[in-house]
Parts: sequence; structure tokens; C-alpha cells
Amino acid sequence: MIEQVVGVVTQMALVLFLSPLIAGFIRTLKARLQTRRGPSVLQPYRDLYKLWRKGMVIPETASWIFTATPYVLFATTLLAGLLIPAISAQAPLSLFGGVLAVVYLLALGRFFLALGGLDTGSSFGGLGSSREMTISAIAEPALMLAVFTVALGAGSTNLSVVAQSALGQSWRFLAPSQMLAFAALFIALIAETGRIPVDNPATHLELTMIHEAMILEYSGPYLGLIEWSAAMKQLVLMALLVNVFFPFGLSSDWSPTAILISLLWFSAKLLVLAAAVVLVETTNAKLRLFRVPELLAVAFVLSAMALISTFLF
Amino acid sequence: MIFWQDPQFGNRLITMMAALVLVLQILMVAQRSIVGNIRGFGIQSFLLASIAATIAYFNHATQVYIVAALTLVFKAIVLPLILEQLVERIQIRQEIEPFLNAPLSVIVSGLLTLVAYIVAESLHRPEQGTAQTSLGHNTLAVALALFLIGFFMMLNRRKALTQILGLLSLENGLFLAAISLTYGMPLLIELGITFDLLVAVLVLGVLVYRIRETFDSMDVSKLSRLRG
Amino acid sequence: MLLPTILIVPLAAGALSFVARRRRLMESVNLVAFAALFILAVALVGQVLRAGVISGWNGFLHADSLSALVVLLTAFVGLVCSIYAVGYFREDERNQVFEGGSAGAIAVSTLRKYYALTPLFVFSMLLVALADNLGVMWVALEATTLTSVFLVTFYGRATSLEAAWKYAIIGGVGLSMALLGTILTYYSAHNILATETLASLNWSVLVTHAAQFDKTTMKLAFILILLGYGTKAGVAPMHTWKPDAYSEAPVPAAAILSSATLNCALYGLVRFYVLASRCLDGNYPGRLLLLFGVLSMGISVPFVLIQRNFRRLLAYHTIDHAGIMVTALGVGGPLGAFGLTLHMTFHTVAKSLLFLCAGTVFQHFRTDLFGKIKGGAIRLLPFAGTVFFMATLAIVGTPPFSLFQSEFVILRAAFTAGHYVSAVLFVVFGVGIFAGAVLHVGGLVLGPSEPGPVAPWYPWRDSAVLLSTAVLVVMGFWLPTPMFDLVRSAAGIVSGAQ
Amino acid sequence: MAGLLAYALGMAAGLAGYAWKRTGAWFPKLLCFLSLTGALLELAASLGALFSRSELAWSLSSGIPYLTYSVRLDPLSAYFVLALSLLAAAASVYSFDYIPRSLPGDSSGVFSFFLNLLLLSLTLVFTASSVLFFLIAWELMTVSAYFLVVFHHESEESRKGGLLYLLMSRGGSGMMLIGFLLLAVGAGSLDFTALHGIGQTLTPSFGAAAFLLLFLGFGVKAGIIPLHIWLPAAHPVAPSNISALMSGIVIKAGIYGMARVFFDFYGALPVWAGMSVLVIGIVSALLGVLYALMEHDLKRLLAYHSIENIGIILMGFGAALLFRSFGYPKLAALALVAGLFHALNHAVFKCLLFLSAGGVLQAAHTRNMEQMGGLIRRMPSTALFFLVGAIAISGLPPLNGFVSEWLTYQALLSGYGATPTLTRLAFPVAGALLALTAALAAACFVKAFGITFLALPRGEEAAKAREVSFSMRSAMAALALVCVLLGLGAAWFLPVFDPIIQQVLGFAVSPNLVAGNGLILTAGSLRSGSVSTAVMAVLLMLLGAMPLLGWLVWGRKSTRAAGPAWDCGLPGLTAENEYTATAFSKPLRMIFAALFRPRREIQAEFEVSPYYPKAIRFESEIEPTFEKHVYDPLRHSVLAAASWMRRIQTGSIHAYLTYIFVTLVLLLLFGVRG
Repeated sequence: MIEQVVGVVTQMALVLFLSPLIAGFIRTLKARLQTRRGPSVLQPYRDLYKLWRKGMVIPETASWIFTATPYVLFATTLLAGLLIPAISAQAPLSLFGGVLAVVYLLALGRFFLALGGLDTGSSFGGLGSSREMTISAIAEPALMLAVFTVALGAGSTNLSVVAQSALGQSWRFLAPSQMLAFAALFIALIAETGRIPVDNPATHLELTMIHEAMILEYSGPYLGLIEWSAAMKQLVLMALLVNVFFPFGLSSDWSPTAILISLLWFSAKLLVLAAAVVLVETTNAKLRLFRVPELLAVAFVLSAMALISTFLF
Repeated sequence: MIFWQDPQFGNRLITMMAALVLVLQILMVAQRSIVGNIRGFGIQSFLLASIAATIAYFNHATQVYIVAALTLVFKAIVLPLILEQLVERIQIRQEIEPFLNAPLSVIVSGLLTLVAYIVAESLHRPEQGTAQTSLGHNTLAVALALFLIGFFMMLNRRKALTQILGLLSLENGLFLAAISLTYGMPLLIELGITFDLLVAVLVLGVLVYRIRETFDSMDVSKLSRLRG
Repeated sequence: MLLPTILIVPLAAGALSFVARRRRLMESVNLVAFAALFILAVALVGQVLRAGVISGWNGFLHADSLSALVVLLTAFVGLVCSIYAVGYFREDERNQVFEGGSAGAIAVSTLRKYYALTPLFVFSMLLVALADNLGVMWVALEATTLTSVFLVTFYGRATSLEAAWKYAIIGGVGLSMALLGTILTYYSAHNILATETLASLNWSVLVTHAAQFDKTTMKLAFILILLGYGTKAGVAPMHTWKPDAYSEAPVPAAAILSSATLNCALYGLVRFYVLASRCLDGNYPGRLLLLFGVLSMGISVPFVLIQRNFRRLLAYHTIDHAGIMVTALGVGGPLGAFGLTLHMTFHTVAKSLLFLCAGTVFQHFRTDLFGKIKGGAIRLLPFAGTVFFMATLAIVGTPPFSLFQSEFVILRAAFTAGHYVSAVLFVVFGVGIFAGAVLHVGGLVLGPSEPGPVAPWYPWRDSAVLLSTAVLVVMGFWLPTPMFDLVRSAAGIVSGAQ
Repeated sequence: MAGLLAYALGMAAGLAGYAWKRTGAWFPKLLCFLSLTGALLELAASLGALFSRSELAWSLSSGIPYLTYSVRLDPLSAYFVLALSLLAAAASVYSFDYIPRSLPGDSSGVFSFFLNLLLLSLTLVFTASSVLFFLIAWELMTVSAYFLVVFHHESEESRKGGLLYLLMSRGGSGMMLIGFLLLAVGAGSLDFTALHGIGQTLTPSFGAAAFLLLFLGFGVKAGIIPLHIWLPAAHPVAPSNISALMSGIVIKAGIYGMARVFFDFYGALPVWAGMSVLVIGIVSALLGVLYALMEHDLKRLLAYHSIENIGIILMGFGAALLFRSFGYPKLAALALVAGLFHALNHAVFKCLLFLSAGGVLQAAHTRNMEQMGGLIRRMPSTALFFLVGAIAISGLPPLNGFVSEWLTYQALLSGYGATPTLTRLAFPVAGALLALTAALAAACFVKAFGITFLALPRGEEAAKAREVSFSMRSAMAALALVCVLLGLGAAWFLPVFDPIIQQVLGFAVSPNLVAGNGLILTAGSLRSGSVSTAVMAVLLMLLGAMPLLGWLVWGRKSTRAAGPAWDCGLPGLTAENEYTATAFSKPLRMIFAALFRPRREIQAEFEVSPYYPKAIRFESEIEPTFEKHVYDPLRHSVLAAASWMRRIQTGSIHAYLTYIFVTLVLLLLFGVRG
């Protein structure tokens, strides 16, 4: 019981305070790859702090939906973060919701975010919501199918069970099915976290922006919450990816020493994955909106192949 | 025995007259004038009456005499008179324009006779070879032929009156069948039937008259306003 | 002594209204006669249920439960129509549709035709049901045609002449075929019974010896009977006269034609079917009947689907139902026969009702073409319009109305007997008929209507409609036990149980 | 069963009221009250039957032996009666004010006559236990629903919709009729109890034929694709409380029939049967939601979502059938529970959505979403309830939609491990497509809610909109509450399914599916996956409160001002700047262009240069695939054939005589020797 509480607290802290770091790391690394100096890795923390202190402007047209959205987004993302195994294979709350719960909690957040976008009445908001919902919708099957492939391997949708079974058989990630599934999930990750080539978090051109367009009207603490949730979502998905496919160093309980080791492992794996994301971002140009489905179709085919290969081998 | 008591002779006689009736029918098919047709029908009825009489005589079936008498009175005399009067009343061209011309019609009636014989054949029971059944299958064939040809006349002719004639000769076929197969139906039925026939002719006559009035033509093939 | 009275009442009524001078007199004569007739019919049913078979005039008349059923139905239709007719013809006079277009003397002389002929018409139908002798039955059936021809020409339009001519000629041919069939039956029985007496054509006598009849002759006879009485019943392809005659006759007459006369024709067919199925086995007549039944159901579908005239629509419905009943007969067996008699009962009520409603709609809009009516009959004729739609739903076999039940029974019989093809076709055609009916009548009853006053309550017509509506609705949920026993024992006779 | 009487009373009163024209304002209220009583009584009866595990049955004989009004409330029936009476109660409370406001004065009698008739016949459909009685109740339901759909029969649209509905239902009931007769003849009895497991005893071909006919027959009513076209035509045109009942429960009659046939009359079916149900389910779900996305008629949109959810239910059924044919009763139980539970859930939230849509219609006088907007300020509670329904139907946690979809996912997943051969691949793919469906549904309801309720009103009607009356709101509130309860308390509710599964598969299901003393919902076992909506809900509250706390502690000083939203530099933000429903769904319209075949035309009038249009008329529509490529050709060919056949009746007597003559000769030649 006490271990449970420890687990919850630790992981909540981890998700809350590690996520801006990852965001900052990606930003910086990207800058360096583009031979810019770029902001410090800690910039996101500063941004959040600043936004937190700022006053905010609520559009007259907006209703309570606009106000509720940041809280819902924050809560759902954080809860999703508590359902996944981050540093311990035994995710603190995995009993109360498996991988399906994670996906659907994120979906709930997105639902409200899109409503918030529409609520302002400005055309940008609607534009953003429309695109966001479209892309997430067509990303869903690929994501789910890949997740299923993993879950089928473990015979469970409970992420702790999945992680433990992965832990049980290291080197399993070399199996073709796992690699294909990983590739598919990676693409899904890029789509879900709104990174190039699907979306460009840095742009504010009406033609290209998706996520940014939705939150255009948000300011001050609300904007802070939303940015923070975005960072957490990114962390959650990345953690899911690394721990399910590359479980090494994952401690199977919450004993302090094991935690420390696995924390190191975890950060290392995250950094590698982040680096991969950055590589993709810098080496690709953003796709036109109507080319995105093709990319996600590729992801779907990959995960379908993954499925079939588990059936064959 | 003397030949006029010999039932075989009776059979021959009957068959001969039946054949005559059939020939008459086919002639009527070929016949072009209405009045001629009516007269033909009269003779046909007369022959039928005499067939009835013969049967009555040879089989000592007294009630058939009455049937014969009825036929003579109504079919051979009254009906033709009524019809001719009708023809007088409505001055129509004495021509019959059939859909098929005369030779074709005759061929068709020949075929129909063939059909009649085929059907009658299947009813033929040589094993129980009583005079009556053999007589039966022979005259039944003729009767069926009369029936079919009468029917054919009805659908081959345009004028209302000629359709009535067809119906009548068709009825003659029935009469022949009844009289020759079973020495006639029970008397009461015969009466009923003859009465019905008479009424039918009257009704149809009235209709013909009114058609003539309304359409000033007897051509029932023009009566095709009610469709679908 | 009951049977002769049943026959005499309508005869007397006919004679009386023939000499009657005033319209009111003719109306009352008819009303009284048909009311009396209905009571007598009920009494007859009671006796038959008690005694089984009763006969009068030393066996000339003969009533078993089947004939009792037909008599009852005929009497019912006669009563309803006679009530309706009063209102109907008064409305006609108001609209001045008779020759000369004037009310008064001409109208009375025209009306005499209806009021004198209808009782005779009904008389001949009753005779069909009550005559034991097949020959007499034939004569009576022929008489139904002859008496109803002038009902068809009632309005003396060119089209009604045309219709009458077709009716008379086709009917005449058909009945002569039936006569030949009768003669052949007599012949095939002749060798067995070897009597010349009237009784040797009595159904009750024949049916006991039917097994020994000459098979081939009986086959030939049955074919001819099927075609002959089939023509009278309007079974395809001998159905062609029906739409013309029904749409030209005055509505009450059409109602009688389409329900009671159909029953009589089927009654004749059934009598011979029993003989044939006793002589041959049930298969031979069964196959023929199924063939024609399904054919006539199928033929009526396209005409119902694209129909411009609602009285003709109803005529095609009648053809469809003739097909259904013939199919039921062909399926045979206790269940099939039961389905037949049940359906006969329900159809008689529903179809006559339908014609009466159609009549009211026709008189209100002065046309029987769907195209000329904008719709919205339900607003202009709140009562008749509603009932019209309701009865249409009933006639196409929609629950809770009872025709669904009888059709279900027939289908079940067909499946049990293994006639899968006919059964499936039955259902398919049923859907087609339903589509056509609802399409047209729905469009007529619902929708926006022309502006105009809402029609008042028509005392005669609407009460007649109300009467048979009540009967129809009640029958959907509950059939009085004696009525049911009658239907079932009639079915027993059809399937040759006793 | 006393509820039946109350319904009957309602009908009687309705008729009476119709006959006796002058009725006061109390009259419609009385009628609604009667149906409400009926609903509550039914509710009691069904709950009693479900929890007391007692099967109550009675039968009443008509004068007609072959027809007995026999009624049996076995678990399956009780379950559907439960759903029915929930909705009936809500709908009748809703009608208290809806009927007098939205219907012409004197018609309320007829209306509630048919309303009560509909409820009565539905109850009978769910409880009738003899084939003939079932069919009668079925047709009664169809007809009464038809009259309610065409209640505003002056409008062309509702007549067309109603007609289409009636015709297709008749086609369906034709198929059912044959199917039932095949079964009944095989059993030699019309009684449902005698039909139990009859499917096994039939010859394979008959069994298959009966199965397909019944599946399609019920499918018409359930609105499976491609037999769905009547549904979006008929549901929207009905008065809103009727649309709610039709989309909520009438189509469930089809589901009930399938459940009854698949799991009661048949034992283990061959694989193809389950597979076809699964595939039809997938197709209906996906196409249903895709078509919904393209709608901007609020009620048509909801109608298409009914098709989608029917598809999801059928996925559960199909999986159950497959598991059964492969011999995994436990998995079959899981899938069946998923399907049945989703049936109930959909009934509840779809009714809720239609009722709130009805409120919107009454306020904004249009079904076209492009005319709405900003209603959340004018009718806050309606908006809230619609939002609850939207979250539930999108399958988002922690509401009931999520639970049943979660169960469906779990069932499909476990299918992979269990089933042999390539068929196993079908399950995960089905799961993925279910995911796509759910995501699209979410997108669609973002559009529906966002465009309808948020931002600025697009029409002056919408601007003048007022909140609906108390009784209507309380009906919605009740249903919303049920959504929440079924969502959070799912684990407590599951034991309801025990008697049903007991009846079908012979064991209780809840022990496998519930853990953590009724807090956690599992997929057969804790290891194979578990979820707890209740805990989730609590945690969401707490976590949501965190930033609020933080804001209270540190963020005090941060000011909070109201300002105009960014209007792209134009003078002031107007409704013209808003995103429209059409625009919102445009990306998906483009992506699935292969399916939609969109057609667009733009007419613009320019003033000086093509960059300054004076007026633009934009028109875009998608091609109704099934209507265009399946149904229209069918209709045309039938009519063509008919008008060709019509030539038979030439009007020439000679032709008529010839028909008879030919028949005669042929019969003479071939009939006699036969």
C-alpha cells in the first residue's frame, strides 16, 4: 500500500517535471542540428513560470468550455501518465486502466481541446480543431493496431503485464513483429505529438499550423497548462514506446535503489528517442495536410504486417 | 333384326351426323356473310336435335325426346330468328372481317379438330367396349372440336354479333357432348341450361344494340378504352 | 323450411322493387329484405352448427357448413351494401350523374334497375351456395353473370358498355367451359351410378362415390372446371374482365361483385376440387391450383404498382386475393383448407369495406384517378379517408387486421407441405402488392389537401362503413366461437375430412 | 405487466380525446402521465425479473386457437424491456411540454394514441413468446412508428421518409416471416420455448437460409448497411420525442430479434455466420460514422450515428458467434455482454441526444447546424446534457459508452489468442477499425457540439433562442444521470447480465468480469486487462483540481480580462468569420473522397477584382452511394418491368379471349395425360 503511494507520487513528479526537460532538449538539439545556438534546455521551465505569472485575456465569445478545457487536458494527460510504466515495470495505477484507457484519456483531452478551439469563434480555432481531429482520427487505427500487436504478445492490455513480459524476454525487440510495430508506433507518436512532418510546433502560419491554431486564443496560466500538458503527453507516449519495446533497466518494483538505476536508464532511452525525433524533424519538410494520410497509411500497413508476422513467426 | 333397330346402325347414323355438324362448323368459319352464319347455326342446331332424337329412338330414352324438341324449337328456330331480326334492326354490312383470312382460319380449325381427337383419344377405353363408350369417345372428339372451333370463331371475329354466334356454336358443342355421352343431362338441368342460353342471347343482343347506338359500329375491337 | 325462405326473400324483394313507383319504397324494400336475409343467414348458421347438414325441397337444396359460411358472408355484404347504396345513390342524384342529368323520374327508373337487379343477383348467389345439384349450381352461377351485366352498364357510359361486353362474353365462355366440365363429371360418374335421375348430379351423392370415377375424364373435367369457375373468380389469365367491370359498376354493386361473387365462384371450384381430390389424389388438382394461384398473385403485382385508378387498384387486389385463396386450396390439407375458409371470411369483410370507402372518396372528389386528387383526403373526409387507409393496410395483410393471420396460416400450411417455391413467391408478391397499395393510397389519403370544407357525417354511407369497420377490427383480435366453429367445419368439408 | 394496461389506457384516452374534440390543456398531460405510469410499471417488472431471477409468463387466449397472446419475461426480454421503459419514461416526461408546444392543438389525442400504441407494441415485441404474436406485435410497432413519422404529413419530406421506412420494413418482415416459418416448421410449433436451439436440428441448408433471412430481416429494422437508407430519411422528420424513441429503442428491436435468434434459437453456428455478422458490423460502424460526419442536419447526423452504433453492437455479437462456433463460452460471454451493454448504452445516450436536439429545434426552429451556434449561453443546461451525451457516444471515459466499447475491444483482442486459422487476423483488424470509428465519432461530435452550441449564433432564430421548459430539461437530466451512473457504476451493473448469459451459455458471467469488490472491470481476468471508470473519475477530479489549487496559491496576482478574439484584422468578429460544419468536415471529405465523390460548385460575383468578391455561393454535396448505385436502379428496373407487364391489359377483348384459349389448349394437350 505504502509502495503504491510512493509509486504514484514519484511517477507524478516524474511526469510533471521531466516533461518540460524533454521538450527543451528536443528544441535545443534541433537548434544545434540546424547550426543555431538555440535556447537553453531549461527554457520550457522558464516559459511555464512566466506564463503562470502573466494575466490572461478570455475572448468575449468564449463560454465555460473554453475555461474548463485546460484543466481537463491537464488532468487527463497526467492520469494517462500514471497508467504507464515509466521507471518501474509496475506502473502505479495500471490496475485501473490499461493501454486502452491511456489512449482514450488522451482522446478525451483532445476532445475538449478541439471544443476550446471552436469556442472562441475565430476562424483559426475552428481550422485547428478540424485538422487536429482529422489527423488524430486517421492516426488512431495505426496506433491501436500497433498497440494491439504488443498487447497480443503479452496477452494483456494491462501495461504493467506487458512491460513485465517484455522484461522477461529481452532481445525480443529484434523480432520482426516488434520492429514493425515499433516503426508504426513511432510514426503514430509523431502524428500524436504534432511534430514535423505532420505538424510544426514552431509555426504560426495559418496554412500550416494545427495545434497552435487551436490554442491561439489562450494566454497566461491557461496557455501554460496547455503547453505543459502537451509536453506531458509527449513524455507519456515516448515512455510507452521505450518501455514496451526496450524494457532493459526497468525495475520490477519500487525499491529506491532499483528506481535510481532505472531512472538513469529511462532518461537515457528517452534522450535517444528524442534524438531520433529530432533527426526526423530536421531531415524532413512538413507534409501538406492531404499527404499526411499517406504517411499514416504507411504506419497502418506496418502495424498490419507486424500483426501478420506475429501470426507467422 | 331390321336395321332401324340395330344400335350399330344408330351409332353410324349418329357419328355421320356428328361429322356433318363438324363440317358445318368449319364451313361457318369460312363463311363470310353474317346471315349465312346464322342460317348455318340453325342447320347445325337442327342436326343436333335429330342426333338427340336418334339417340332417344335407339336407346328408348324418352326424356331425350323432350330435349330434342327443346333444341329444335329454341336453337333451330327461335334463336336464329331473333338474331336475324337483330341484324335487320341494326343495319350493318353483311360482311365479316376476321383477323385471319378464310384459308388460314380453316387450317387452324383443322388443327383444333386434331387437338380434340388427341384429347378424346386419352379418354378412350377400348377394354370396356360398350357401344356407348365407343360412341362416347367418337362424338366427344367432335364435341370438343365444335367447342374449340366455336371459341376460335369468337376470338377471330371483330363484330359483336359474330362473337355471339361463336358462343352459340360453342354451346352446341356442349350440347353434343351432353347428349351423346350421357343421353343428356337430367331434364331439369337441360331446361335450366336452355333457358340460361336464351337469356344470355337476349342480354347480349341488348348489349349489341346499345353498342351499335353508342359507337355506331359493331366492331368490338374498337372497344379498347379500358386499359392497365 | 328455412332454406326456401332464404331464397324467396330476395326474389320477392326484387319483384317488389321492380313494380315499386317511388324511390323511398325501393330503398326500404331492399333494406328490410337484406336485414331479414342476414337474420335468416345467422339462423341457418345456427341450425347447421347444430344439425351438421340440412336440406330442403327433398334434397334439391342442401346446406352444410361451407354453404352456410358462403350464405352468411353474402348476406352480410348484401346488408352493408344495401345500407350504403341508399346514401350513395342519393348523392348521385344530388350530383345529377344519371342520363339527362336531372333528378326525379329518370333517376327513379334508373335506380329501379339497381334495386330490382341486386336482390336477384344476391338470390342467384345464394342459390349457388344452397343448390346440391352441380347442374343447378352452374345455372345459378350463369345467372349471377346475367343479372350483374346490367349492373355494370348502370351508368350507361360508353366505357361501361365496353366493360359489360367484356364481362358478358368472357364470363359466357368461361361458364361454358365450366358446363363442359360439369357434363364430363356427370359422364365419369354416369357409368358408376347408372341413374338418369336428378340426384345423380347431386354433390352429396357424387362425393360418396368419387373414388371410383373414371380418372382421365375427371382430370379433363377438373381442368375445364378450373378454367371455367376460375374465369368467374378472376384467376389469371382469365382475370382480364375484372378491373373493367369493377371500375364501371356502381360502387355497392362492385363491392358485392368483388367479395360475395368471388366467394361463390370459389365455392363452385371447391365442390369440384373435393370430388377431384377424392377421385385422383390431392396432388393433381393441387399442382394445377398452385400454378394458377401463384400466377394470379404475380400478375396483379405490376398493375398494383403502377395504377392510376383506385377502383381498378382494388380490382387487382381482388385478383391477388383470388390467387391467394386458390393457392390455399392448392396447398390443401386441413391447414390449407382452414386458411382458405378463414381468408374467405376476412377478405369478404375487408374488401367490401374497402370498396365502400373508395366509393365515398370517389363521390367526394368526382374522380377515381389518383392523379387528379391532390391528396389530403384525411382532412377533407376525416372518417372515410382514415378508414380507407386502414382498410388498405388490412387488405395487404398488415396486423392487427386479421388477413395477416389467415395469410400466415396459409403460408405455414405451404411450408409444412413443402411447397417452398410457391410460399416464397407468395411472400415476395405480397411485398410488391403492399408497396403499390401503400404508395398510391398513402399518397391519396395523406398530404396537403385542396382548400375546401371538411365533409360532414354522411348518415347512410358512413354508418355502413362504420358497421363493417367495427366487424373488421374486432375480428383482428377475437372471433366469436360459433363463427370460428363454422369456419373450421367448413374447412373440414374442403379438405374432405368427413 | 400492468404497464401494458396503462399503455392501453393511454391509447383509449387518446382516441377518446380525438373523438371528443374540445379538450383542455390538461388532456395531453394526462396522456403523457398514463404512458409514464406504464413505463414505470414496466421498469419495475423488468428489474424484478432481472434481479429476482424469476421468469414470469402469462398468456391470454383469443377466440382463435392458432393465436394466443402469450407473453414471457425471460432475462433477455426483461433486459430490453428495461431499456425500453427507461426511454419511455424519459420520453413521456419530455412530452409533457413538448406535445402541447410542437403539435397542433387537437392532434395531441391521435398523437399519443400512436405513441402509446408504439410503446405497447414494443413491449410486446420484447416479450411475445409465440411466432405469430411476435410478428403481429412487430408489424404493429412498424405501423404505429410509421404514423408517428408521417405525423406532420403535410410535409413532402416526412411522407417520403415514412413511406421508405414502411416499404423497407415490410421487405424485412417478409424475410423474417419466411425465416421464422422455416424454424417453426422444423420445430412443429410456434412457441418460442419450443424453438430453443432449433437451429441445430434443421438441415444445414435450411438452417443457413433461416439464419440469413432472419439476420437481414432484423437488419432492416436495425439499420445495418446496406439496408440502412430508410433510417436517415425517417428518423429526422419525426417529432423529436419520436426520433428519440426510434433511434433509441425501435432499432433495438432488430438487435433484440438478432440476439433472440442467434443465441436462443441457434446453438453454435458455422464460422461464416459469425464472420458475416462481424463484417457487416464493421462496415455499418465505419460507413455510418463517415456519412454522419458529412451531415449538417443535426438530426440526420444523429440518425447516421445510430447506424454506427448498431455496427459496434454487431461487432460484439459477431465475435460472440465466432467464439461460440470455436467453443470458447467464456469469451462468447464477454463479447455478448459487450454487445448487449452497448445496446443499452446507445439507447440511453442516443435518446438523450435526440431529446436535447429536439430542444434545440424547438428553440432555433431549424435542423440545419449552419444556422445555429452560441446556444450554450442561451440554453446552458440543454448544452450540458448534449455534451454529456456527446462524450458518452464518442466512447470517451469515464462514461458508459467507453465501458461497452472497452469490453468490445477486450473481446476482439482475446479473440486473436483463442481462435485458430487465419480468421484470428480479423479480430485485431476489427479492433483497429473500431478505433478509427470511435475517433471519427469524436471528431463528428466535436463538430456537432461545437458548431451547434459554441461561439456566435449564425442565424437570428438561434440568437433569439430560449432555454426549454422544465419537464423537457428534467427528462434530459435523468438520461444524462443514467449515462454517468452506467459509466461509473458499470462494475456494479454487470451482474444484470448473469441471468441472460446463464440462459444462453449456462453460467454466470459477472464473477469473471468484476474484481476489486465491484470497483474494477476486467476482461475475463485481472491479468488480461482491467479498467475502473469510477477510480478514473475520482482521479480526474483530483488532478483537475491541482492546477486550480496552484493558481489559488501563486496565480492570484495574474489578472483576468475579457477581450475580443482575433478577427484577422477585420472590424469585429462576426458569425461570418466562424468555421462552418461543412468546413470542419472538409479535410475528411477530401481524404475519403473515393467514398463520398463530393461535388462542389462555387458562384462568385466580383466587384473590382477577383480578390474582392461581392457575394459567393458555395454548394457542396456528397454522392449518396447506396441510393444511387443500388436502390435507384432497383426501383427503376422494377417499375420498367411493371409498365412493360402492363401491356397485358391491352383492352382488346380478342386478346383476352386468346389468353384463355391458349391456356385451355395447352392444358388440354399437356394437362390430361399428366
